[in-house]
Amino acid sequence: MKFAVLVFPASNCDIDCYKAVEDTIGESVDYVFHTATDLSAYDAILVPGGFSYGDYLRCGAIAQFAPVMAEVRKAAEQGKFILGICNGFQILTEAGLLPGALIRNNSLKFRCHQVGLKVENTNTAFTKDYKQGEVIQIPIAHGEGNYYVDDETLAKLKANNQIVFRYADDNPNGSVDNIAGISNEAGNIVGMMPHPERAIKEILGSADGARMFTSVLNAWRERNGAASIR
Amino acid sequence: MKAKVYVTIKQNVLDPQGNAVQGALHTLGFGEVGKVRIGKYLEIELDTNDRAQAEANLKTMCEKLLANTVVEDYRFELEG
Amino acid sequence: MKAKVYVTIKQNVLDPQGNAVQGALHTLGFGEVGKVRIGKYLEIELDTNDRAQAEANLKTMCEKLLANTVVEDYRFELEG
Amino acid sequence: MAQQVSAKEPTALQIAEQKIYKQFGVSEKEYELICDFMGRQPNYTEIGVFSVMWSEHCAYKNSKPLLKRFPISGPKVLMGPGEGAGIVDIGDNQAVVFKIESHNHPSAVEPYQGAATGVGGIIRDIFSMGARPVAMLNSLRFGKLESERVKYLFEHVVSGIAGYGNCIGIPTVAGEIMFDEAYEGNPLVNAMCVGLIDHDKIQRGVAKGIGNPVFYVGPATGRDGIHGATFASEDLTAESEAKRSAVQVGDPFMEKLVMEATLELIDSGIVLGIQDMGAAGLTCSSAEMASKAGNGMELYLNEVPQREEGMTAYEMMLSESQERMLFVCEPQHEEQAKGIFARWGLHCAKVGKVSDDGRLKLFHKGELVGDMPVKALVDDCPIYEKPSKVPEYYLQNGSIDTNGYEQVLDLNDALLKVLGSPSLASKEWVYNQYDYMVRTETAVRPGSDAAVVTIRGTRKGLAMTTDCNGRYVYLDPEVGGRIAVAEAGRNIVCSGAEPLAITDNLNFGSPEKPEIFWQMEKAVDGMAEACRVLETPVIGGNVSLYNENTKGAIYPTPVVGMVGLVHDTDHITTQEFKSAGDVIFLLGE
Ligand SMILES: Nc1ncnc2c1ncn2[C@@H]1O[C@H](COP(=O)(O)OP(=O)(O)O)[C@@H](O)[C@H]1O
Repeated sequence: MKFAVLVFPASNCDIDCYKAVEDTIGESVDYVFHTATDLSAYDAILVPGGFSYGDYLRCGAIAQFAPVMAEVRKAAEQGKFILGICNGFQILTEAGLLPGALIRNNSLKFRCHQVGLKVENTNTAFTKDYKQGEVIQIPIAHGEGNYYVDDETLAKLKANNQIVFRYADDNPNGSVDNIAGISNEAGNIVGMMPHPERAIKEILGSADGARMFTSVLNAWRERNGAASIR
Repeated sequence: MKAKVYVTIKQNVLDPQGNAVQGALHTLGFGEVGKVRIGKYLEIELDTNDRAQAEANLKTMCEKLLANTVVEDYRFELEG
Repeated sequence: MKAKVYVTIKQNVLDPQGNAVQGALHTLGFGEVGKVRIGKYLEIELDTNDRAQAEANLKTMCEKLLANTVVEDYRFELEG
Repeated sequence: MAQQVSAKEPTALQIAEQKIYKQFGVSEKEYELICDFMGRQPNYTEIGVFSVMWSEHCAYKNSKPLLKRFPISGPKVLMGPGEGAGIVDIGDNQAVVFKIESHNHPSAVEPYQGAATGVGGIIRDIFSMGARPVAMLNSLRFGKLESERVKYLFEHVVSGIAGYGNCIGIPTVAGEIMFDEAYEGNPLVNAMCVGLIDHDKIQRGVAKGIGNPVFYVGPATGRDGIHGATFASEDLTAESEAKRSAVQVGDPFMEKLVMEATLELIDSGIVLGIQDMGAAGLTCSSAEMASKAGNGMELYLNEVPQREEGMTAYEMMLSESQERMLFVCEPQHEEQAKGIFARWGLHCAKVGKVSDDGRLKLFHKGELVGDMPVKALVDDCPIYEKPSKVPEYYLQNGSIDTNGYEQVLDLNDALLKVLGSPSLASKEWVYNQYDYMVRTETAVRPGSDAAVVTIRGTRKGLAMTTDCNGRYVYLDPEVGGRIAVAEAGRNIVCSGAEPLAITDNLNFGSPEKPEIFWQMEKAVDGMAEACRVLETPVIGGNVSLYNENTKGAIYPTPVVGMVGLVHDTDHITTQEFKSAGDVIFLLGE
């Protein structure tokens, strides 16, 4: 399986995503620059956290126009696996690949700490290896992670089972319905504010994020008829 | 030409910053302060004389980049 | 009454955000875009009928809280 | 336009006759010396350049004799004081690079930008050595948390540090904060950066090779942070108000790009010398790079990217616009270098060349507008041995009978008071605003003793801490200085690491006052002694003097930043009690 980690100007969790793929599933992974115009070689695309374009104007606003995003849209249509983490989630919503918007934390402060996340949907490519309703420990680090959708879209998200993660305890940013992560209707695209790539081994405080990577590998193997790992 | 663009948060979307400022103004003793909404104000210099084209382009700039229409409204004025 | 407050970055102070947006607009093909400056726009409801007092208070609000006068300028309009 | 502005600059003769140099902090004696070195009276640009090069900040003219008392070498020290940052060997061809720096005054004026640009500046010091920054620390002091102003400063300094560090993607892993009325009006904002480097990648700020081109990278130069003194005595007309130097604004997005591009450039092996433009921007970097190579430099100021119109030579040389670097390579590598920067969306401008005459020559609009001997600028600033005097308070304190204090009877109440004081209370509110996990190497987070950052591909880690209790240093500078180093050492050891070396930031009041100079002297002696005993040499640091307000000086606050090596991540130890029933020991008396 081949992973692409996108690199926008001032992405800064690109290295962490790269290391997480190496350390959890050991599959092949490349950095792909924002100027790239071909993603056909990749099975999964990770849109990492950071402050693309300084997060100026709005988080993810400028990144949505990078040349590579046209390829990301193509990949999305082809059903390839796409995970947007933190700034990556913001970029995917700005680009219209996921519904809603991320606005400023209601505390108006950047917040960095571990949170409990309830796994609401194990049917996505990235959450297969979790148990429904399980609470996992994953850190957040964001200033604008307050997920907003209007009531109508929220109802749709619920009806289609697109809410992937909810904050289990305190909601750290004021998001609608405690939402921490969502998927598209097909379940091949997931966006989330917490950072699973920061929770892949005990020395980092939690290893609960590792299963997002094993999940997508298994999803890919199922799709391609190979045996899954556990 | 010069454009002034106003990007405001939609009425039904929460504006935590506006609320915080309202609270702070009350603390400072300005009890008369009601709702506070905080948006963006952009001044953009445009090197063109074609007003109609400038308006059309500004609209595109706003829709595509300057405002996120999921949560924000925008309007603009052209001067000069 | 309603006040509209404009907070802008002082002329010779660097506006990294404005620069980034300028760059993005160029990339989007809007070559006519010159300097972009990004500031804040606030709408404040005021529960008072005393215009003079409202103006005086707004000035204080701006100086104390709404603008950082070391790097920002402000101006406001009163309506209603 | 430009002519008009420069026409307003006083002439060399006016500078001499009206003693205008005094506004730049240049004394009469120093002015005479400058004239001697120049062989004539300096013009406005030249006196400006001299004044910053001969300032305490660049020349350490009041502190150099003291800094000499520090032990600066050791078997593992690869680079001691003198470059952007010091370097210590950690084995396997790797080394750790670190330095601390203050941004006290800018933070008092504009706390968010002051703190942010302080962080940006120290990061540049690290990556301009060729090192990848891996962690940030800070040390903060504020007045009592009761006044609105202090709360404002505190809140905005913290968000400035967070804003810059979080964006650029370097984890802020440790720090310390104290509140005391001694810092009312004089907050201290010291930032430290730690980087990792391979031995063969170490860079120096040298302008090597006569005739080689000199390049400028980073955003355009504006009238940011130019010596405020210049305008202090001018009547504030609307025009002069508009020209007044602006507060420096940090752009972490830009710095991230400059950092990645610079590291890539260094990796390519074509850089001969590189230095960041920190305090006194173009002036300091060009003069120091030329001096270290024993060469001269010519700068063509028309080529300097400019953000504002009509900038004068003086303004360009003294601007402190952020995120800029200067480097030298051979002419045949110009295109390669430009290509690397272009990939990161950056422009790199050829602004000068290395010369053989030992002079810093400035050309603007086809004219030679400045011509100064490099050696005089960098090495010949007079060094002062200030008089020192034991302060009255110290003598009086010596005779206090501490047994005479009332005994504390209500221990519960006392404990609650201590725990409730802002200086001791949990700092979670602060560090939860810092991204301390990015890079996914943070093994020990803020809240324990020293932070620990692991080194990928090895079993090793780096432990780091900043410490100083200014009140102890005030009560007894020598003992307090020792305590600062010892506390840092204990923090490092308790986290499972072997202390390697320190960097320090000497924050004091005015050295013109003999009592303050005495504090400096004694504190340095105490620190130096502790460093010798712990075998942690001082590999770099910074000095911030004149931290005074109308009520007097701050507590003498020589902040110590120490780094230690964790030999095996299994040795990492954290502070908290682990499980009920474990035995508790007390070590020491
Ligand atoms: N308090 C100090 N302790 C040890 N070294 C110091 C101290 N202050 C300054 N130095 C060293 O003096 C050298 C000269 O500093 P310089 O490069 O001019 O300073 P800066 O980079 O702060 O402008 C630096 O290597 C610095 O580490």
